[in-house]
Amino acid sequence: MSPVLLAVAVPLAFALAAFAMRSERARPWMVPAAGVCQVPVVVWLLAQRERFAPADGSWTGLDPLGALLLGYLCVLFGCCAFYAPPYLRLRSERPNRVFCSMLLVLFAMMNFFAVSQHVGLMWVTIETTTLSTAPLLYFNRNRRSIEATWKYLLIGSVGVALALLGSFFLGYAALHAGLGSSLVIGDLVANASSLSRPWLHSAFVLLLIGYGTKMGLAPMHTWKPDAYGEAPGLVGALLAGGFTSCAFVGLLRFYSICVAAGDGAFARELLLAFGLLSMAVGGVFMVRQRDFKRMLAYSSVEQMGILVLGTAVGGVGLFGALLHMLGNGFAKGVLFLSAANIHRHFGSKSTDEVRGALRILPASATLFLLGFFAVTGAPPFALFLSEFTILRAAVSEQRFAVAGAFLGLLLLVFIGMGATVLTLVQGEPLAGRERPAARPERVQKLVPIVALLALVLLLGVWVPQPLEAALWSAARFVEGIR
Amino acid sequence: MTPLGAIAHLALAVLLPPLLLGVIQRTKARMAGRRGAPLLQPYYDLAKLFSKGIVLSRTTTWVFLAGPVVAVATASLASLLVPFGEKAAPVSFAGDLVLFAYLFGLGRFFTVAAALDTGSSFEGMGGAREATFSALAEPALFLSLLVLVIVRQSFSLSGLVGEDQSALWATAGVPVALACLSLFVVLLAENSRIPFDDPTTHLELTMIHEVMLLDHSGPLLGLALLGAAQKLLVQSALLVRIAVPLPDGPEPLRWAAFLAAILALGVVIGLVESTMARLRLRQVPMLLIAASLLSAFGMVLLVR
Amino acid sequence: MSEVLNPLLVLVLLFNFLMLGTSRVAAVINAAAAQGTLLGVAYLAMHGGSGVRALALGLAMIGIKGIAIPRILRGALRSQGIRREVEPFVSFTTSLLLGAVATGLSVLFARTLPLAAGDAEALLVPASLATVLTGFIVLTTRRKALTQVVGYLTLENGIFIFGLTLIEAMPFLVEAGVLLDVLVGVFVMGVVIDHISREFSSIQVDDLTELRE
Amino acid sequence: MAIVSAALAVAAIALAAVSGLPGLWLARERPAPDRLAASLLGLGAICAASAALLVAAGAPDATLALPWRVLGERVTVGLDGLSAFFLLPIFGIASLGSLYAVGDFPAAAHPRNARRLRVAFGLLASGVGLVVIARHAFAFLAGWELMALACFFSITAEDEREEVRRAGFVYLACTRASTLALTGAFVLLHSASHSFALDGLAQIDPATGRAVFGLALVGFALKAGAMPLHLWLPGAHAMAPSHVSALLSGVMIKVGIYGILRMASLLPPLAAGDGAGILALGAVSAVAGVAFALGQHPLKRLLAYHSIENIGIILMGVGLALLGRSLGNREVELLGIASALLHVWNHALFKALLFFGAGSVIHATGEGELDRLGGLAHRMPATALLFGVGAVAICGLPPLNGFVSELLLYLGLLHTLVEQGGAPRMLAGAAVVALALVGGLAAACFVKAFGVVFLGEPRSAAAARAHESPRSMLAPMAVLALLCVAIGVAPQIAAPSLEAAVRSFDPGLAAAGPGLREVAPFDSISLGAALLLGALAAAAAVAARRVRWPAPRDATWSCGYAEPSPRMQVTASSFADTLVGILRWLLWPEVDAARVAGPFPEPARLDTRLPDPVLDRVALPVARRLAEASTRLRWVQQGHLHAYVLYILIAVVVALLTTRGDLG
Repeated sequence: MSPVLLAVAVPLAFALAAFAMRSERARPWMVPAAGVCQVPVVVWLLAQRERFAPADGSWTGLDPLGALLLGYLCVLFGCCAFYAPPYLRLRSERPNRVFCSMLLVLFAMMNFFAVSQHVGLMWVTIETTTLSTAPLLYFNRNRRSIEATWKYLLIGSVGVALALLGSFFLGYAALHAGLGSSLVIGDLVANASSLSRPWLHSAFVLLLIGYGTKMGLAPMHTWKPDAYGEAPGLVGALLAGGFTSCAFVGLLRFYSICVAAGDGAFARELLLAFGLLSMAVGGVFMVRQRDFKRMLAYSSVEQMGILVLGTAVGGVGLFGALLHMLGNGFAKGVLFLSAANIHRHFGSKSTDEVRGALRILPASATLFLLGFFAVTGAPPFALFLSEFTILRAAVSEQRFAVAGAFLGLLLLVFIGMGATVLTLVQGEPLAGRERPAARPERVQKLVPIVALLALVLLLGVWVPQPLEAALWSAARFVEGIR
Repeated sequence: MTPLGAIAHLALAVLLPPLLLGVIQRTKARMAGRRGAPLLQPYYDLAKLFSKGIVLSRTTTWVFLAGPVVAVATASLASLLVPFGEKAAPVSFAGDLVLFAYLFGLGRFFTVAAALDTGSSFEGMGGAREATFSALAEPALFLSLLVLVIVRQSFSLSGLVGEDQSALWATAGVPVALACLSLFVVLLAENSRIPFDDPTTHLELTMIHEVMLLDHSGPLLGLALLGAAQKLLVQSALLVRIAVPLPDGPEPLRWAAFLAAILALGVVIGLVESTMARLRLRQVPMLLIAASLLSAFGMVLLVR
Repeated sequence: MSEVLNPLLVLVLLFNFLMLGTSRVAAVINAAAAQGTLLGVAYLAMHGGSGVRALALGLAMIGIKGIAIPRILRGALRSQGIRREVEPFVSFTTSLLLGAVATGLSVLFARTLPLAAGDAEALLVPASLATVLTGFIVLTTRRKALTQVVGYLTLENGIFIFGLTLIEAMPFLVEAGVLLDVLVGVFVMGVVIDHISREFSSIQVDDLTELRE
Repeated sequence: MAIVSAALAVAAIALAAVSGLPGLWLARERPAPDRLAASLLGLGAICAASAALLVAAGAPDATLALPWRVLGERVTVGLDGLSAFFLLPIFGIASLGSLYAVGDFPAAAHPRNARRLRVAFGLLASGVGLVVIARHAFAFLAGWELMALACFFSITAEDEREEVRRAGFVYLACTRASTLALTGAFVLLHSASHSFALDGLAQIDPATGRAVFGLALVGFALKAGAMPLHLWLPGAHAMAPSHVSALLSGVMIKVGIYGILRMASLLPPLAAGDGAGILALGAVSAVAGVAFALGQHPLKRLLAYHSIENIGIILMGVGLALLGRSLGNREVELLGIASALLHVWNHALFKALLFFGAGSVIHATGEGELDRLGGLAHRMPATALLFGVGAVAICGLPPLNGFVSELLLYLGLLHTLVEQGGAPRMLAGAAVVALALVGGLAAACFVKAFGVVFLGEPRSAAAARAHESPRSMLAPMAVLALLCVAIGVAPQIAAPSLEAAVRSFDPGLAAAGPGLREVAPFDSISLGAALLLGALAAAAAVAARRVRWPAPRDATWSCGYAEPSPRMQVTASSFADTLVGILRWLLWPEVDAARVAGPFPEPARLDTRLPDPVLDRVALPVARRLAEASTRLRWVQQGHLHAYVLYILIAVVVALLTTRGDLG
């Protein structure tokens, strides 16, 4: 058993403990407890990163991408987890056994994905992640949430099935080349140049679509607005921040095989097309969007577009994309959690009914607004830095049309999203909804959001040296510069 | 330019204007077959006004008083920028032509504001017309000055008037003629003469300048009228000095020639007023734009 | 090898068409179950002799795909009540035609992919792609939630056919994990369908369009 | 010495940034937090003024490396003549504005909005300050966005009003467009220079330089509000609280000018066509701005269009300077840059004064529509006098400050006309005419505004009940008015700052060629102003001697009409009617007029509106169309799971086909 699996075992143990626990009131505290206990483990693993680098043929290990993802997930979950107890206390009418344990399973599986080095193992973990999410989405137990769960399951399964086919194709590409039967990423990268091209290309297409479905790239994004719209805010934050990032990292691993095979250009064109399409779809569907949680979903679609676009541009752009992944995750956390506070108070997530949130929930609404500015890349938030970097890469690659389209789509997104967000937070509350928050808003429900916001801001003004090094080594790893 | 000369210049700028008005009125009377009032009648009128008391409207404020005061002050100062009989004006610097134009703008600002201060609909109407037409006259004025700037390569009024008018006419006769024509139109418009306005009409609805003075009385009315007459004189002087070459003789001869030319211009204005009808108000902008186009054409001729 | 495999694959293809042509939901489920069983058999035929693990996996495949999953689906069918027709958006003839076109395209596409020596003459790749496409056809043209699960199952079956080429590459644990995931996936779907039928009056996916723009 | 000045600037920015924060924890009802904010900003202004004075006195350019790295590069700020020149009005107007807010926008009267506004106002000032001292692309953009967002919150301080929210959103969209354009420019810059530092850029290749300048020009012109990129400006200025409007119009939009000047001075020399283009843009902006101002009825909206006009005048100066630089005509360059810079100050002074005056009127009457005001000079004499000073100044009339900068611009244009040939000459001629037209129209517009608001009889009950504003509002206005007079009478006091700014704009220009005081007739202007003041005093003395006080008072003579009513006065609409009619082809006014027919006509009313040419006629309709088009695309997401699966299938097939295409 590799020590890296400790990062999986800790949350899994907490999941079991939560499942076994009797007390409805104490159980939610298992979630932040797991988040806290995970920290030393991850710190230890990352500090000893060299030692745990994937050995030849090993199914698990910490490659630079995985290390980045593992650390990022730990921080994201660590912040979001503290939102669970106050949230579940408000929902005390509902048993939370399944919710808590599945939340922890989800976390465990995302960590598992981060340390997986085998194509098949990656597939299994991502599929398990999907399945463990289903009960979380269905937490509200109403018609809308069951519909969302169903669509999420089916579309996700179809996508994952395609990813499986792609994984098989990849294996066949190796087999065809007479490379034996290893499906370990490291081996595939090492032997990439002799992989069979037609199989590799088809495999990449299928993997892109499969993992792209999980990421929520257009046109495979259709589950996203439904799922994010109906999920509790906490789940939305973890899906939009964690789960999609896992899928993106998976995609990057396959992309690195393509690059190693000398077929980077082919993959880049595909990524570029999906990236621009996703940004456009996200932007267009945010225009006049009245449901603010669905709006967040489309924002996520657009952000995923930026991630693959940055990958497609390459070089510094990839660095930017990875930074963007972190920034987006934290910003989405801010948005989903503060949106959940607003949703909870108003009992609606439509701008037809929610107005003047700044007057009634000053703290949550301010955080929501700042989250909006962060996620749309206002300087000096982290997403500005990453978008700037991606743009820089596009310009230095002489792809001016891409850079222009990127800027134009960012404007579209800002205007589309801004209209909804401002309708929501500004103005007077509608008649009958002026009820102010009973007392100052609960601090427990604000602290995680503030922490996440601080992270987005911090990464924008100051990327710590180790993180910068980690981002660079991940970017170089993907592009095969060792 | 000695201080004494400047004072003399200023004195002329204050004292001469009524005479110019008298000349115009006399010309018009003669053309109409009347004997007309004495040449000095405007002086008598002013003297009478200055010795009267005033009645103020309850609506008015200090702005009402400022109107005539500013009009006289700005016109007097503007006169210092224009050479009369002397070779160069008492005050002259690069860009003084802008000051010249903007001084009248300042005067107009307060005249119109004083009109609005009364709250009377008629006076307000007159103010609106004054502001409208002078806004359109401004480009025409500048265009005609630009023609001269290009010819003379100088940015002051004294420089534009220059030393040697005959050379001016010889080198750029057509553009300068166009500019002078345009200046003449501007002069008529700025001073509310026929065909833009009839200073002697008695129908308030159609007036421009006079209607703004409906509520002024006594010394204030006198100041306002004096200011208007000064403006006419100063602008006439500029036109005269540009258009008419003064003899290259001793100082008194030049002054005499200047005075003669000014009075001749008064006659010309009188002739124009006698032979033309007042334009309909709607047609006034057309004429001003036409004047601008004349100068613009002159400028194109120069810089093409 | 291919003399055993090819007839099996032809059977698999036949079941595809059966699935597209039949009007009873139960028959569709049965076709998928039979397809799954065939896959297990094919697996055993190819690798059954290679060891205990392969044997166990082949049997598990038959057990899960041929028995367990169909049971779940039949249970769901029973709980839904009276309506047992497939209710497609397009006619059965069109479905069959689409299936034929999909099969043809699969053959064409498979030709462009170079094959390893051993698999060259087998129908493996075209059959796999055709089954995947059949799964898609069922998913996109059938109205009921339950039939859509069957479509997903067919999709998976197609992928497993391809997986037959890769037994050596796939570690046992992973293969087992994949299988288990499919089982759990279908189980969860069954649970969801159960809830849907409780929340909504009938299992018509058409009714599930409340979440829309 | 140098470090001191830069540190002072940083201190000013920090003080401004925190000025609103203490108020968050203090009681809402007390005036203390307002006063505290004003004091902190005042302290900031003192710091900024000392820094600017040091620079004007010859302190060398200072750069300060902050303990802050972005992507491995130290963030630096610096203070040179150009920065100091802009820093002074920024903090001056901001501190006066916060003092003004003590009276106009006290927390006690606006319990729900004042705290937020106080924070945003301080941040706005600090953001603007950061922009002008930033020497690193990232700090620049951070300041830029801080300014943009703080400004958004300042504009939407009274967000309970629908029109405020709408104006705020238009502003937000525009400012993001400008940020994105600037981002593009800085990205291009980085790809050429491989550094975020904003110096040593003169070596990059001229083609890239032009592209950078083009993109930056779009971003900066959007912020400056040059026609036709002004679409956010009228609404934002009209809807913001008055002291915010003053800061926006007086200071914030000038940052666009600062950016253009900074870029132009950093980049390799531009082509003559670029300068000419900016000159033309400025002329268009000036003429169109004043033309649209003529037809506006809300006072603050009218002032907003005048900001567009004045930005146009400033841009004409900037364009002239660039033209002069590329033509090698030092005098033209010097006059152009000096006029642009001085007009930046002047406009800050008189426009802030006017917005304060407008705010005072609105404070007193609750009414911002021209046609419902009138006669306020009786009840608000001080406001009337101070507004009058501002009105005369903005028209560029002597002896106030507006005249000085316009005169410099005229001189520069005349030099071009005389000394250059070809296209620049024609352009200069046209620009002179445009400037003259602008002067005439501005005078017409402001005599209208001043007259309709302060003179005559009150047109509404609200206007009749007006009261004079408190001293905390009048004092800032008085300071501004005095400065307007001071610069108008003695423009020499601005010369050291101007010279320092010119030095950092183009060191070569300052080193060789004529000095500012040789080219600009400051002494003659002083002489003219002194003579004018003397003449005014003399004429006033004559009038005072002749008039017997107290003069008898009676009703206005109304030509025999028996029952005049205030409603019979000339209104703003009727005053401007002829001019608007003449400019119909440009303005496209909307007129709702009932037909008056027959001997006994029904009561009829006339409404005229002047929709904004870009926002109301182009941007909003286009945006609406686009939004409708995008809602029409919603059919792809109608909840049908089958369709969703089909999309995936299509994606697979299309993507796979492209791979086949690859292989042939």
